Amino acid sequence: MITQHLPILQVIIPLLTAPVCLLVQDRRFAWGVSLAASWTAFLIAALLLDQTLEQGVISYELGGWSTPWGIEYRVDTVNAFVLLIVTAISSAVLLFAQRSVAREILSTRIPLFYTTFMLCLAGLLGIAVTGDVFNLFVFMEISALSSYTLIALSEQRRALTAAYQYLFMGTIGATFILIGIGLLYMMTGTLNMQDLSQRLPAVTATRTVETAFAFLTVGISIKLALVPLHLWLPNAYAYAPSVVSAFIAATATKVAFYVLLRFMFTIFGASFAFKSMPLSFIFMALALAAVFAGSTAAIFQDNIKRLLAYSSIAQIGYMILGISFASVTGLTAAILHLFNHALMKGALFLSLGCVVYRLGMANMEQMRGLGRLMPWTMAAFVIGGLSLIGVPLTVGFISKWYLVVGALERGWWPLAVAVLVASLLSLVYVWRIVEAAYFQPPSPVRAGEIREAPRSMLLPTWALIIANLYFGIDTSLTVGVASQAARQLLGVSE
Amino acid sequence: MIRLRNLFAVVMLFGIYSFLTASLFVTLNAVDVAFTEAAVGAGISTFLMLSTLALTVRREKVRRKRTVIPLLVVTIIGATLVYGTFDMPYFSDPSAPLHSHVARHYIEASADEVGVPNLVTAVLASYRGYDTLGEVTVIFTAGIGVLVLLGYRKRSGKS
Amino acid sequence: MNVLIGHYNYWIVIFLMMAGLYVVIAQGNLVKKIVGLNIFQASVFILFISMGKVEGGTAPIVTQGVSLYSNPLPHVLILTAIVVGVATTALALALVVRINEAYCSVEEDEIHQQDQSF
Amino acid sequence: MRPPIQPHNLVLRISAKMLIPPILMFALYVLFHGETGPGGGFQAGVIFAAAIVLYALVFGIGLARAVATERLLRVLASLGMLLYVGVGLASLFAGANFLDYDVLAQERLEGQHLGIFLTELSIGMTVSAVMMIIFFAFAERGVRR
Repeated sequence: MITQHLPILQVIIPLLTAPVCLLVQDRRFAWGVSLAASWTAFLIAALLLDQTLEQGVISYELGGWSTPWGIEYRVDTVNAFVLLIVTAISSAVLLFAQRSVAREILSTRIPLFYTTFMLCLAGLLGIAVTGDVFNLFVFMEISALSSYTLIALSEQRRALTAAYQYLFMGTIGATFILIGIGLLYMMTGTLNMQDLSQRLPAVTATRTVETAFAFLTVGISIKLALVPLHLWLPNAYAYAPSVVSAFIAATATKVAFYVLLRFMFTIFGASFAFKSMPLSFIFMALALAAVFAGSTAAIFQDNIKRLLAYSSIAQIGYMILGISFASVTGLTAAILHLFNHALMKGALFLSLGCVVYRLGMANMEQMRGLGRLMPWTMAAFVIGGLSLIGVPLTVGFISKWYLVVGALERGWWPLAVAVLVASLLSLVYVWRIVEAAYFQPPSPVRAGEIREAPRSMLLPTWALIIANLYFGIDTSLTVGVASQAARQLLGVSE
Repeated sequence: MIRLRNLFAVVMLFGIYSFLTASLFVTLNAVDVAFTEAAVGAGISTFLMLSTLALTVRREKVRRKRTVIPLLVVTIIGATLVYGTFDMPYFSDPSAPLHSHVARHYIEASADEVGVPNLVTAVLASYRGYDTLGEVTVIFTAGIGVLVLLGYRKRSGKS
Repeated sequence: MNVLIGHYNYWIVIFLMMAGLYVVIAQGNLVKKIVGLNIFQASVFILFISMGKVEGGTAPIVTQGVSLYSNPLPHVLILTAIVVGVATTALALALVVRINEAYCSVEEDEIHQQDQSF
Repeated sequence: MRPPIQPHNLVLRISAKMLIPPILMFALYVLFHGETGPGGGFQAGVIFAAAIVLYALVFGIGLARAVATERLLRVLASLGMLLYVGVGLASLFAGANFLDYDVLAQERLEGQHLGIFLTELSIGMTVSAVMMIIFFAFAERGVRR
């Protein structure tokens, strides 16, 4: 009986935790409850993925209203996969959070941190699971408002301006999405995604629908930090508390990417998006710009969190590149990279969190000699970095492999070359850190004081690193799910 | 408003704008929305902006600004939207598609299914009740956010 | 001519929307930007509400002897959107207060300068 | 924030005293009347908070804080959300989908009425509490400076 309610429980359990944390106002309790809720959500996501793989699409009618009248929750392979990665990251991050948060956030604010974190998680899950476009907007705003708050929780004053910049870009993006939703409603009279996809073909030739498509794409691109709308991202990631950077970097842009996939393929349909609109070309150009601009900017960063943030911009470029192929392989690569990049960035930001825990900040200067002082942390960072470059036996290799195959399938070999060249750029910025950590002596002042990070922080970091390696070797689960998801999105029968 | 340096006047003009919007909503038959817009736009938002001015500064500093690029961006976006209007159903046309599908069901069936005379309440609280839960959550989040940002100062100052 | 009469209200709304967006993009004062954002959003609300209007219809409250109502769905959506808007405004203003305390300024370029020199 | 108005300002004090009870009553009217006329939980919450804000402005924040304590407001805001989710979970336990009000009472329409009433109430609670939280946060920020 409970299994049929899984889609709603997925969102409600984290949502319920938020007011409970506020009521009790106890640090340890808030942490425990949040952790339990997050692990439960992870379990639910795994069950949902299993169900969708076996039975196909799950539909859940909220309030018992039949589909176009009420709000529907609709889970297929694509969003079940997204739910799984989001809950997995939040579970690892929360495990890490207890020690890290105590160091970086004022103790009186810690219960509020967990409240906000759970709201953010519920918002992201709500975006991923819903089948109604306006409901998507509402949950997008929940996750957005809570991310602004999470970033502003940091003690650095630049976090305030970063949150403010993010707030402005995010709100403009959300308003654009709202305009797009309004125009779609105007032409079809419905808000349900499934219903929209059936009613849209009758009116796709109209200029109003084209405008709606443009507004939705631009709005989501802001949330996704696609070049040239990425300006909010580096500061937001760099000045947020470490746990928040890890969580937001690994999930928020991924969910935004999912929203893009959903609108483009499920609602408008691939034929409209790529045949009536010159989207393939625009996306390819923007993706390449993102990959090269992001990687190049990353090379010149001194703040390591900022470096990783620019690298995230580049990675978003890879995902968009996958979409621009408009083929099953390309989409498989994009969805794979969504999952894999979440694993990499989660692990990398967590290991940086360990560094910040011991050293207070993470600039190039602090990294010197850390290879000997914090061997486990830096080993994790190096493996994560290798994965970012795309070395075989890591997840990064798998997604780049499919990307290259997708490009060659289309006969676009210069793109395949571009992907390889961009990997060299990421080698440069990862190497800079490795060099500082292993080949430079630590400054003698602190050599004695720095110890390895506590075990409760190393454990989740290494869990993600092991996932990076495991899914780099045994690809049956990820590739299987991703290719099935890609087929579902493109409407290709199996 | 763009040239105006006195921020107090800017905020008051915004309050008037909101109030006019609310009256416009009444003429468009959206009484519930008008009520809310009057309470929120002309009420809370304006009040909060005035409080912020009291806590920060009243006047904007004079400085040169680049205006060409923003103007260009805004013109392009506006032109796109105007382009989109040409295939829209005409204003207040009863046969437009948006009035015939889901909305018609609400008008025809809600008396039997929900039994509440105010259709807006019926849709808000029942048909789309889950959205409203989201709305409550958004407000709750904002409250937490303001608490995080502005609460706790005394204690943190001591520690 | 029909096009003009049928759509002029949307054009007015678009003009208002773009005026708000212009203030957000071009102005350097943080409070003014928030005002601009609110104008932008309020104008989007007008767009939604005006699409819900039905010629000869009344407010969507069921009464005896009336059969034509305005479309209630846009009203519901905008009620939610207004609440979302005020939540964002409150958070943005709280951020401005904190920024002013940290930087003693609410001008974007001054804050940027302080960050660079630091 | 400006300091509270001087205690000898008789006109303001008397008119505020006369105004606040009707405002509170009006908030309740708007809350319960949302089914038949314009209004509902959100508007009611805002009006209710406005009454308390008026009290705080005229009689001083300290006095208002004696009633609307930080703790109380937090509890109220959380309870509002919990009540809303609770209604949804109640229908879940009654064997229907989340937020399906039909099963909350014997009759279907009765259940709908009950569900709408409870959710409007929970919106009112959270909204009024959050509005007061925001007001006090801004106001006390000024006092402390």
